[in-house]
Amino acid sequence: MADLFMFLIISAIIFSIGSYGIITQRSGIKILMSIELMLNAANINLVAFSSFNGDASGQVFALFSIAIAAAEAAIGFAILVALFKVRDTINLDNINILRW
Amino acid sequence: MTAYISLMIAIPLIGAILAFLTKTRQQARAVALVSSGISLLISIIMLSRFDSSLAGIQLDEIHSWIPSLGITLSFGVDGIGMPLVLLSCIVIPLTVIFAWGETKEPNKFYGLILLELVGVLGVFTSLDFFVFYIFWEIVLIPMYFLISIWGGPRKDYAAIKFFIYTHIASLVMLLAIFALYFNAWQITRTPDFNMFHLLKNYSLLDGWLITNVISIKDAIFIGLLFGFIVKMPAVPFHTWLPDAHVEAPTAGSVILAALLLKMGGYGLFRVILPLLPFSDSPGKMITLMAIIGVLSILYGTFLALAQRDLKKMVAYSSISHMGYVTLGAAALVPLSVSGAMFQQFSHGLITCVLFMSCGVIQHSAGTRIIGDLGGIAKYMPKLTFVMLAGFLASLGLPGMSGFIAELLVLLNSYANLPTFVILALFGIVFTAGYHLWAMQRAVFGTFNEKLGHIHDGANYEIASMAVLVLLIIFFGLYPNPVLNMMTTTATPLVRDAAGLVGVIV
Amino acid sequence: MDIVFLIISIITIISSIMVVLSKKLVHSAVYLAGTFMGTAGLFLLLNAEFVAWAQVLVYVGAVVTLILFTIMLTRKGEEENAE
Amino acid sequence: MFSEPDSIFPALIVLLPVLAFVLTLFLGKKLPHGGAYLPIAAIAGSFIISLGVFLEIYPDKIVQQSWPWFANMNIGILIDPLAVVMLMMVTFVSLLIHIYAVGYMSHDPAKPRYFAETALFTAAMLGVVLSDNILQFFISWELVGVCSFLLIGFWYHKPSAAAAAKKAFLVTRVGDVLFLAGIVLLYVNINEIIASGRFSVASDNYLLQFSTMFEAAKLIDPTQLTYITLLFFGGAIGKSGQFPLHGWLPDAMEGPTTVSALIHAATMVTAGVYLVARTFPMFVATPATLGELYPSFFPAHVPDALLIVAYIGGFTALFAATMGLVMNDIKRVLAYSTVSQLGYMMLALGTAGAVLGAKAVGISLFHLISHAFFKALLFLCAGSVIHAVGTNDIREMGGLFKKMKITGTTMMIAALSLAGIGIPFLNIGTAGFFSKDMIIEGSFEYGEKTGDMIPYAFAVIAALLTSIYIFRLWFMAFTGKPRSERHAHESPNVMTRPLMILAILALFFGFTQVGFYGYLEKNFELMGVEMAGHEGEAPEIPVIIILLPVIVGVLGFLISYAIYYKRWLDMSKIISSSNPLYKLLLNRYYEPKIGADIIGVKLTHDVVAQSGEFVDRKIIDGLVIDNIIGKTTFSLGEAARKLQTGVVQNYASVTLLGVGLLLIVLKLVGGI
Amino acid sequence: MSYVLLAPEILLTVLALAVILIGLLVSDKSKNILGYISAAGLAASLILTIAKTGEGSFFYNAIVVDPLSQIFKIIFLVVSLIAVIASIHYFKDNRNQDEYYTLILLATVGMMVVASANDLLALFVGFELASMSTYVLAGFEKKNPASLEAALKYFIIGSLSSALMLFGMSLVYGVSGSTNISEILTYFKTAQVSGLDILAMVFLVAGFGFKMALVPFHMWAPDTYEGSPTVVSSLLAAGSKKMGFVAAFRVLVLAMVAVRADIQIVFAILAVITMTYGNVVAISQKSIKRMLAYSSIAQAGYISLAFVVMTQMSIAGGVLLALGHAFMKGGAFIAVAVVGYMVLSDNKNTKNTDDISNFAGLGKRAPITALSLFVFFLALAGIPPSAGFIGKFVLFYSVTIQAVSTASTWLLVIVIIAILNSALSIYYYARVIRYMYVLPPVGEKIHEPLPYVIAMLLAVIGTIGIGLYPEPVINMAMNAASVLGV
Repeated sequence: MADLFMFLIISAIIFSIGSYGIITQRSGIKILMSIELMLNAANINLVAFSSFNGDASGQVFALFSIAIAAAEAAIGFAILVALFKVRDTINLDNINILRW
Repeated sequence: MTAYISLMIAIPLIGAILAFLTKTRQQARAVALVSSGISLLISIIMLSRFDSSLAGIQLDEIHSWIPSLGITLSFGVDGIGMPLVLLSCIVIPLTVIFAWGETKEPNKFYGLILLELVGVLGVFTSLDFFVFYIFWEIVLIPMYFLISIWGGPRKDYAAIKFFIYTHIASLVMLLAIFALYFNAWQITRTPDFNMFHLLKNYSLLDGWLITNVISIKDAIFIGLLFGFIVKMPAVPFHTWLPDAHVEAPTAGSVILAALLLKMGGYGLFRVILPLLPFSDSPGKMITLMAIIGVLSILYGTFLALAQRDLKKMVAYSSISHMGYVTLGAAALVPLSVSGAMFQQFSHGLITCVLFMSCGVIQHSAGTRIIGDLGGIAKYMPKLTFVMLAGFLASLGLPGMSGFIAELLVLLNSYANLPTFVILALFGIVFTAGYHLWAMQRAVFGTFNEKLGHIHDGANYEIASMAVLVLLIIFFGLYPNPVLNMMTTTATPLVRDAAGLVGVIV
Repeated sequence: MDIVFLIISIITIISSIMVVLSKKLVHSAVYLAGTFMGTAGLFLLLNAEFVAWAQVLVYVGAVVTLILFTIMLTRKGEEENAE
Repeated sequence: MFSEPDSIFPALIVLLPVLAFVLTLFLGKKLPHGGAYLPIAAIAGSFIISLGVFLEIYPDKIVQQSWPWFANMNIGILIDPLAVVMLMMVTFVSLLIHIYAVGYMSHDPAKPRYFAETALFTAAMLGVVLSDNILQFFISWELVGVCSFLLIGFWYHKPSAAAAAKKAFLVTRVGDVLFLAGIVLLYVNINEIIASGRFSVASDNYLLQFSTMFEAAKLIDPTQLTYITLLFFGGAIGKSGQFPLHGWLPDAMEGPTTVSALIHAATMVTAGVYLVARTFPMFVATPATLGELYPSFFPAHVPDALLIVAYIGGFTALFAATMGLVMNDIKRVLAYSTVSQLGYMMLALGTAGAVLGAKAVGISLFHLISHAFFKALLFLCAGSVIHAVGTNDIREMGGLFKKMKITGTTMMIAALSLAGIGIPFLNIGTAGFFSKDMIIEGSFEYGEKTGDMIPYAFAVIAALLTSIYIFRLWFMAFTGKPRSERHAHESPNVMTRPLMILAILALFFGFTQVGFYGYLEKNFELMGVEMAGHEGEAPEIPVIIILLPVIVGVLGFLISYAIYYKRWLDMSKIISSSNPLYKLLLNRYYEPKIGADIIGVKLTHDVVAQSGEFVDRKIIDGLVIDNIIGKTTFSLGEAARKLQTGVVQNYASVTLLGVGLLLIVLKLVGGI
Repeated sequence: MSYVLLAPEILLTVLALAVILIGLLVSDKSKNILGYISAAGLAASLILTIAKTGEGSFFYNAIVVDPLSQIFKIIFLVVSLIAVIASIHYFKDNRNQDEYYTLILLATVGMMVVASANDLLALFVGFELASMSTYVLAGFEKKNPASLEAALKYFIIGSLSSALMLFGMSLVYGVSGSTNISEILTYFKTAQVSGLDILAMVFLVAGFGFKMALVPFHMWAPDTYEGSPTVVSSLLAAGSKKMGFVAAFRVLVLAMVAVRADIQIVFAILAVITMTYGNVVAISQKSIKRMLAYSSIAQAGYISLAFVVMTQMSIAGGVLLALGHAFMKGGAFIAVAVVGYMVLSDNKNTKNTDDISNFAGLGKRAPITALSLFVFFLALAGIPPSAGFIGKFVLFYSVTIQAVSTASTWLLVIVIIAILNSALSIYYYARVIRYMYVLPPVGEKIHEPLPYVIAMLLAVIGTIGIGLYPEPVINMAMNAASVLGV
């Protein structure tokens, strides 16, 4: 079995990809997906630590976070849909009436 | 325990609230006059109860407030505070009378004036540093409004500049207060904001803030000094003053010059002088103060000479006159210090007359630019009379209170600060110069027909000015009622500084 | 075991890269599902079976479906891209 | 009655006119003649009290009263011979001038103000005279200055009057500041010798009393004493219009003529001389270092202060007389004459003081008083003339003697007195004859003893010029053809009576001289001050020296007679051509230009004050506060505001960038 | 272990569910009653919180009740109460009031959980509960693009921060082997510091910094405060922001212990940049809500000074300022809401209800609002006697004495910067005050709706009351700070 470090590396990579996605993407949906990636990376960490530490609380934490991430996704997409109804776009480059 | 002071502060506060709530001008000004009059009455009673031969705090009272920080509502007066209390209580009713004809939002106007009275009385009587600071800050707000509602064309700029400038100074002072408080706490391990306790423990401080550059003691000292001299104001931290004065309404200018500036001087006597002997480099600090004082005297004088606006000229003259306060305080001789205190009192009275004159002229002639006026004495004889008296008092005419103050400062400072006194003497001629020059061009000479029909000041205006002139003359001939208590207080104040004469540069 | 770990992790990483890089939203959604599945695999490797099941159920079953719906709801005309 | 220690009368001398001032000011409008009788009555009262005091204390008593005032100052009254003589002169002359003014000012609507101010003016001068300490002296002295400001600017609607008033106040103020500096220095020195235990005073309150000062003067560091006395003298220079602060005095003619009379004769200008006389023991006590240091320039053994007093006085006497020669304004001529005569008084104090000691005070004071009489007379006559012809310019007068016999006669008497005409050896002559003669003799004696004849030369030449200008004036005004359209007439009685009284005094006052000198010589002894008297016998004074003053006086008369009456010499050629000397004199040595325009306006206002204004408004306020601090903050705000682009990806970028930066900072700081 | 100590939370949770149930039952028109019910519930909860004594820990030490949690719960409840009272009028015609009040109550519960959390899990859950409720609340005006945009930005940056925070928590868990904060603290006290710890701390700082709106994690705040319904802005700025602080107090104090390195300098930099940025940018704002947002950022900068010196006094100061800020900022937003209402009643189609020009002559048009706003602004500027002054006083005081006692120049520099900032802030507050009292009014006097008035008066009483009699709250804050054991 691979050691803890490998899991941490994978998690870090996914976390970075998610960050990259948030910065570069224009579609609201893709940004949300990127956020999901980041949360997922954190979950990998939690479970990996839990497993290597032999402590169950990390897994519990991960479960909670999965649930919360799902709820968050629901809210996010709901906001996107609502916004789309009003603005007719989900391209975030154009959603900037609030600035300065 | 007597509660004169809290009563004296509370009544104008109640008056202010009532004034805000009144609907008509008549009610508002009546409330203002009555409540400030009661304060005046109380201050006179206090004066009669006050024993001029005792140096300590008298008529003190104490109420607990925030025990966890060691803050109490403690009030009391001594020779430093009592004259200024009296001055405040004299000036405010007269200002109310002077502004009897105010028509623009009179309820707010009189309310704010009463609030100013509350603020300055608090400053002059608080014995707790925290409370002192609170009153010190409260004073700013009504003045901000007085300038920005009733002010001239650039009132916004002036009001905000006044507010921010002096607020920064107060905050720096606050830092120094913190350090003092902390120091006292380290020694006694009990929280205590009592002013005298904090000041007493100053000498026990030790250490460097920036090694070999500035010690903690000096840093605290400079912080406090900064807080006070900005308020006074002293060159080079004076630039808020001309703007504020020029834009402020007459009543605002009067209060600003007569009372608010005095807060800075009060701080010098109350806080700076007890600390001075114990700072790490008293010689340097004294020199610093003396330089600031003389610089203010001369700079204010020359700048006044350059002004075309009568009111601005008077504003700069305030800077110049307040320079004597700094100089006298720096000299650390009982009589020079009491001279400086008396200068505060006297300038408070004199400057009122000057600003009121500017106000009457502005109101009547529609301009204050000296060059645009001319010969108004012809139509404003009553004003000319009191204004001339005020100007003469301001230039230090014997027989008027300003002379006694300046004389005491000059005579007694020379022993310790000879160079500075000689420099200050130079200013006297020019002081006379700008006063007379302004009078000559604005009031005397041929009447400028462009001014159209002008009329003399209203009776209530002239009356309040006349009362001030009488007071100026009274205290000029018989200064003892306030001077004695000042001298009594000043003597122990500088006792610690006796050994410093040698280190003064 | 190491090989399995390697394969799963490579799948996970590549799908996550494709989530960001692919042009079409639907493709991204599918790749996202792939990432989640891969993660679930990693969880299994870590002996966290329950978390792995939850991951599959919640993420693949709920979140990705939600995304697909959203894509559908916010589609403009015939274009699939929100570009 | 008057001189008891607790008598109220001495104080009344001052208080009566003060009371009159207040009453006249507020009630004057309702009273006839603008309330003129109030000050007249008050001053008459003062005069009577002064006279009473004099009679009681003569010959060897003084009155001293003192009360503590504020801090360590006292307020007090000192009436010694010096003071009582001054008191009588001031009250008397002032009284006459007040009476005269009832007529002179009868048409002026602002009479109450006038009489109130003159009453205060007199009171202030009496305060100067009565003071028993230098501070009170200074205070009264300043009040005198203010009153002169008010009175010179009485017709304030005239720009020239307002300007002259200001100039008078400011120029004398320069002297006042020196005086004040002297007081400061004195105060410090007295405190120092008290602190060092070498000196003690009965009470702190008596620190600045004259008697204390005189005692302390012996203990004060001599150099310091020289500074102190010279600073005092600086005050006297300002007040008495000595060179170089003489410029205000001729300009001060803008006020009503009665005011000029008051200022120039009885009060104000004499205060300077009185100051030097009052503090004379200190002047005498100064060391003679100048003579030691620069033996080739200065005579030996003359106290420095006295030397300088003598030279300034002598030079002023001559210098002012030259300008008096060419002035066309009748009052200006008299003004320069005043400056010149004050120079004589100073000269007397300096020269005679150096050789005769305390007697010099008598000599100077005698001239002061006789001058008061004839100069007041001259001014009142001038006022009468101006009243009659409505102009000040003597070129527009002429032939007035026929119409104004009384004025003409009295003015001639005054002129004779001013020129010092009299008969030597017989001791018959005008007041000026005696007084001036003593001064010139004194300066000769000084020259004899010290070998320094320059002051004497000043005095003699000035005497000649004095005679020329005053008779020029008289001839131009009263003789020749009338050059004015206006019908002149003699003034009313209320004006001519004072003229006659003054004329009598100008004629006969001189005969009191013997008693006068004797009385005043003892002045300082009575105060317990020992002064070195003059040593040895007075040198034999050659006949020619005794005759010389009269000779030059007569010579001057003859020159004027020749030029201005007989017109043997046509002056118009000289004056019309661009004679540089004439121009220089007419322009008053360019003193107004240099003093007022260049120093007063250009340098002080335009250069120093305006550059200060520039620094204040543009640099401190504009550049530092508004631009650097204010504008920078605003533009920073605007710039930072633009960072908020509204695009959420940027926000995310910033957030992540922040995380990265934090890591880097921690790496750098924490070293982890 | 008496669950009575958790009564306030339980009450609110039950109430939240009850509200949505009642909402189903009543007609659209009478949904207003829900506001009153919620307000009553919040008030009751507040009373319970204040009244209850004793401390305790629950759920395997995941939730604790101690003075620190107490004072922050009070803050959250007060802010919610104010917001709810104001909402009674603000949302009086909204058909979805049931959801609105439920969300607000849940958000409050979430914040309270954060205040009590002694476990990273509880902290995270509470955080997310509050965040998600407020995401929705921010976008509650579904027809208003600005509101939705605000919600979206809030959501995206919020989720990003959650991810960062979660990642950080996972690392903390990884190195310490526990999610319980007390245990983590014990671990860190002994363990060697590793690079992973630093990483974890930075992620946590980023996560909390988002809520606190510290620069550079603040970018969402101005947009969100501006776009959201004003009462929600009030909740966000005054309430949910403090959630970041309480979390930071609980966790980052630990971080300081953990890293032992000069993480203070990081906070010093953040604090200085934050306050300066907030104040400087606030100067040039035309929208009052945006200005208040930046002023919030600046206040966050001041409060962060507490982390810089980490003494009991400084944390007490931070808590006091947080408490004061809750009143002042909450009240200020409500006042802005009144102005919005006023402007809309002038003209239905006005877009910029919060433009500064609308405040002209407010002193005449809406005297109570103007006076309240005046009080709030002066308090925000730190003018005595007010809660803002007391907070700043204690805070600056603590930094100064630290500077003096350690002879630390840079601390002094920081406090001087703070002071200059404080003075600078007067500029923009005074600008609004000038509009209110100096400029002439542009319309008629309006009738100020009672709910707003009550809400504002509550805030005014809090602001001035603390200023006049700060003794009890200072004691509370000192107790709260003592919990952290610094």
